[in-house]
Parts: sequence; structure tokens; C-alpha cells
Amino acid sequence: MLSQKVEALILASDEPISFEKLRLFLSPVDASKLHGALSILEEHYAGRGIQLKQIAGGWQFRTAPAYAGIVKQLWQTKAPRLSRSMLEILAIIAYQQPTTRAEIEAMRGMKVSSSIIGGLLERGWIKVLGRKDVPGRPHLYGTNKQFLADFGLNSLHDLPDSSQLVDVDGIFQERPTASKNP
Amino acid sequence: MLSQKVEALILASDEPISFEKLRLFLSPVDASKLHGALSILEEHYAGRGIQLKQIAGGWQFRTAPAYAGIVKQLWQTKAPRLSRSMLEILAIIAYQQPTTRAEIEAMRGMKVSSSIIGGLLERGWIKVLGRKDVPGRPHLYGTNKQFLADFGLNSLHDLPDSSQLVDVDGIFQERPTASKNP
Amino acid sequence: MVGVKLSEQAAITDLQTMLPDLPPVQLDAFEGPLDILLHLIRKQKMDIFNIPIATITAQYSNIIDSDLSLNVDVAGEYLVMASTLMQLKSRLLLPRPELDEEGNDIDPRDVLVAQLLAYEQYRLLAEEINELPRMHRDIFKRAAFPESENIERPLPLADLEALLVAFGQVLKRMTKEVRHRVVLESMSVREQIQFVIASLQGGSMQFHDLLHELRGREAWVTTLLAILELWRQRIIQVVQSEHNAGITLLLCVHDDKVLI
Repeated sequence: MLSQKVEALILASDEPISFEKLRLFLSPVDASKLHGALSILEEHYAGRGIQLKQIAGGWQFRTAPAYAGIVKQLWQTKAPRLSRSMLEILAIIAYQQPTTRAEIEAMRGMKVSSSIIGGLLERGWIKVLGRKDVPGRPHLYGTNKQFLADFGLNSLHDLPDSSQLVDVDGIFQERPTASKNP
Repeated sequence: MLSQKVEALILASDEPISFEKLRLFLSPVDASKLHGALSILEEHYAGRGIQLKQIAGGWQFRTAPAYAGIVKQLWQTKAPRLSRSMLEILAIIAYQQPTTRAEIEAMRGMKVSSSIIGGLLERGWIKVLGRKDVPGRPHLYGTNKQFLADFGLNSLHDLPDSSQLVDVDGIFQERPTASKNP
Repeated sequence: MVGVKLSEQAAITDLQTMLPDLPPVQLDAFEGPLDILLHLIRKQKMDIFNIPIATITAQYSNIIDSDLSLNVDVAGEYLVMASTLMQLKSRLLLPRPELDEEGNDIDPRDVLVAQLLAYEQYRLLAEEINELPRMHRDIFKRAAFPESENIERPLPLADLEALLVAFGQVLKRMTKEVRHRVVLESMSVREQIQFVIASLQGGSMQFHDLLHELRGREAWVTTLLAILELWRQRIIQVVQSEHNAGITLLLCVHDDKVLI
């Protein structure tokens, strides 16, 4: 049962999940039992198309290197979609800049993963503008020139503001029709 | 070897990957052999923390429902509960599609708010299929692929109880005349 | 269950002597007139093909009359049903049965019964759909796609349209928050503030679930005021992740430390 739980957590995590985090989510659990479960899983996936790897201090599923050629074809036919969380975080940063991760988290009501912030930085869509003068001195993020270029915008003013923004419901709304009630 | 390749492709795809796509990336491959590889994998993952499922016409790895409580902790937030009206409207659209707002209203004896239709469209669970050729040309709604994906259905045939839907008109042709009881 | 006003007590008592097993209900627990009728019929194990229209009409009127907060938009539909029931009642009292073209008796209740049966099916199906294992509630998929070192997953392309949709949702949420920022003060709000904080210590909570733990309208209102106050002071966050979705409450976090 323990190794099944570990398996599910590793698949669904958006970044490599550390031993400590696994232990926290599975508590109460013996450290030695958790080690045992991880070794069982590691062995179970050895030689398969999926590998369980320890990366940057955490555990993650990856495709086995032997099948790189096949997996690459997948990306040649279709570029990956921007995930909904990535888009939302980018939108919040664009609108609220400069803003911190804690502020984005408060706005979304959920955790913001380092991998998404990392991904946006890597894309050059956001950058660190400085640090906020509050305890912890968190990073302040804002959008970058590359963001405007890639999204085909001349300036941030081209993004709709709340007054011009078409209500998403409004787009779909149809003319009210009379109900067929007796 | 084939099942390892299939495993790697399914893991690397960000949406359920269809049989045809798998066949394309693995070509040349026998359809029957590919079917065989998929059954082997499906069986291999039965009872594990990760499941291989056929969803919305494609194959996908997902966490087993039994571990939902543990996996949820990754996001620090609960999935919002769906309101009864939203579920009822979704059910009517799913079973009656293509259907109009007026037809849904007649079925429920209650107005359908734009915000609920908007909410279902936003989630990608329903879409506008066209317009009905009646006065006012109202939108015709049906379910979307995302609906199948999010509710773990392979096709609309997997909807609960669809074969048992009672033919309400039929009931009145057969039933004995009841005595009046004002 | 919320207490009933004294002025309505007489009517309710009347109803209860008639139907000892029927607990008082609130209109907002229903999804419309058909939902109320089905509740009454099924709760009292009535024969749906032989609905006692007089009894049902009285009970139905009682339920809709007891809700003073009924807004104009919704009221219409409830009133239409009330008049449909009245009309049925009078048609059933006609001395001679109504006949169709072939000379068979017409039961004036048939149309309503067909409507009730059809709606009841969808009500059940909606419940069954709700129980299907749902993505992000019961089931999760792979959240990140790091492949082996030999494969570089291409980065997703910029998609302005998708960004604008996300943008719209974020803005809608923000304007909603501003509109609701209202603060009032009352004696027991202080206690409810402690209650809300204590409830959220274990993690986020749905607003609905929090209220569910309380009894009575006064407790609800006081708790709502406590939530607004905590929100204003930025001790908690109130988030609606999607339009029409539930409202989530959570303690503000700052770099993983809870600030209180």
C-alpha cells in the first residue's frame, strides 16, 4: 500500500518530490519504510519505458533514455500546450507587477510551484525586478520584453484592462428565450 | 520492447493519446500487437498507485482514485464542489445533446442562469454545436472532449445508466387509469 | 435548520398535524418547483401517478409562502407552478371527466407527472455524474513533463487567446473581491474570528463547509462578518477559483509561514 501511495504522489507532483515532503504527506510513516518503498519502486521501474529517478533532491518519473527517439516524434507533430496554471500565473504577474509569489498564491488560493516560475523565467516571459521590503525579502516578478514579443503585443497597454475586458460569460451568452413551462 | 515504447509515449503525452497516434509513432507496428501491448500494460498497472486508463478515446496515466486524499495535499486546496444546478444542467446537456437553453429550462421547470452556462463553457465541459433552426435561432449545446477527460469517461456510452433512461411518453400509453384523488 | 417566524408557526403546525413525518424545509434547499413537488411526493411515499393534488397544493404553497427572501426573478416560476396546481385541483373537481378524441378519460395531471418523472431522472443522473471519479478531485494526472536527459521537451508556444481568457478570469476574480469588501462590527464577531482561524489551521476550507458546521441564521451572519473582517485585515484569503465554483477560505501564507 505504501509504495502505491508514493507512486501516486510522484506522478501528480509538479516538481521532483523530496523524501521529506513524501514523509510529510504520508505521515505517520517510518523513514525506513519509506526508503524501502522507494527502493521497491525504483527496482520495479528498472528496464521499463518509464523510470523513477532522483533529480535535484527529489523523485520524479521520466521516460527512459532508450525511447528518446520515439518520444521526440510526439513533440514534432504537436507543440505542448501552455498549462492553465502557467497561463494564470503569467496573467497575474502581467496585471499585478511587481508582485511576489506569496501574492500570486493568495490570489489563486493555491500553491505556485517553483517549476512554473522557473519555466516562465526560462522562457524569458518574466524576470526578477528586485526584492520586496517585507520579512523574508521575497522576489518581485514582472514581465519581460520577450513576453511582449512572443505574444505579439506592442506594450503592456495592449493587454485589456478590467473596463474593456469582455465578460467571458457575455461572449457565450445567447438571447434570453421564454421558458416552455405550462 | 513494444510495451516499453508505448509506456514512454503515454507518459510523455500531455493529453490522452489515441491508438492511431501510438500506431503512427511506432510504425511499422501490427494493430493486433499494439492492442496486445496495451492490454499487458493495463493489467500491469491494475491495483497500483498509477493506473493506465482509456479516456476520451485515448490512453493516459492517472493516479488511482483510492489515493485522492493523499495526492490532494500537493495543492493545499480542495477542488470546488459543483452546485446541484450546474450538475443537473450538465446532465441534461450530456444526455439530451444537442439541446437548447429553453429545452433545459422546460426540463427543470426553472430558468437557467447565464453564469452556469458560462461556467460550463469556461471549464470546457460543454460547447456550442450550432444554432437550432427555430425562431430566435438559439444555441445548441453539447458536451466537449474535456468533459469526458475530466469525468474519466472513454465515450458518451460510458455515462451512468444511459440505457435505463425511461421513455416518459411510453409510460402513459401503458399505465392503468388511476382513480382521481383531488 | 433555521427557526420559523412566530407568525408562520400556525400554518406550519397545521401542516405537521396533517403530515407528522414531514420536517420543515427551506425554499433555498430546492432547485425549483419540480424539485419541491418531487420532494413532497417521495418523502410521503405518494403514488406519483395518483398525486393527491389538494394536499400537495397546500404543502407547496406553505413552502413558498414561508420564504420571505424569494427574489422576483425566481418567484415567477414558483408562482406559475402554484397556479398550475390550483388549476389542476379545480379541473379534478369537474363532475364529468374530460375525454380525448377517442373518448378515453384524460387525467389532467398527466402533463405534470411526465414532467416530474423526466426531471427526476436527470436529478438522479446528475448525482451519479457527481460521483464519477473526477479530475483534480479524485484523480490526478502527470503534472510536469521532464523527460530523460536525451530529450528536451520543447517549450510551449505563446498563445495570446489563451492568455486573454486566463486574464479575464483573473480580473473577474479581482473585481469580485473588491465589490465584496464590506466591514461591520458586532459583539460576537470576535468569537467567530477565533472560530474561523481555528477552522483554517488545518488547511483551506470551502466557505460552504465552514457554514455547514454552524446552526442558525445568526451564527451564519456573524461568521460571515468575521470572515469579512479577517479578509480585510489580510489574515485570510477568500478565493473563488472559477466562476460559480465554491469559495475557498485559507490563512494567508508568506513564504510558507503563516502570519497571524
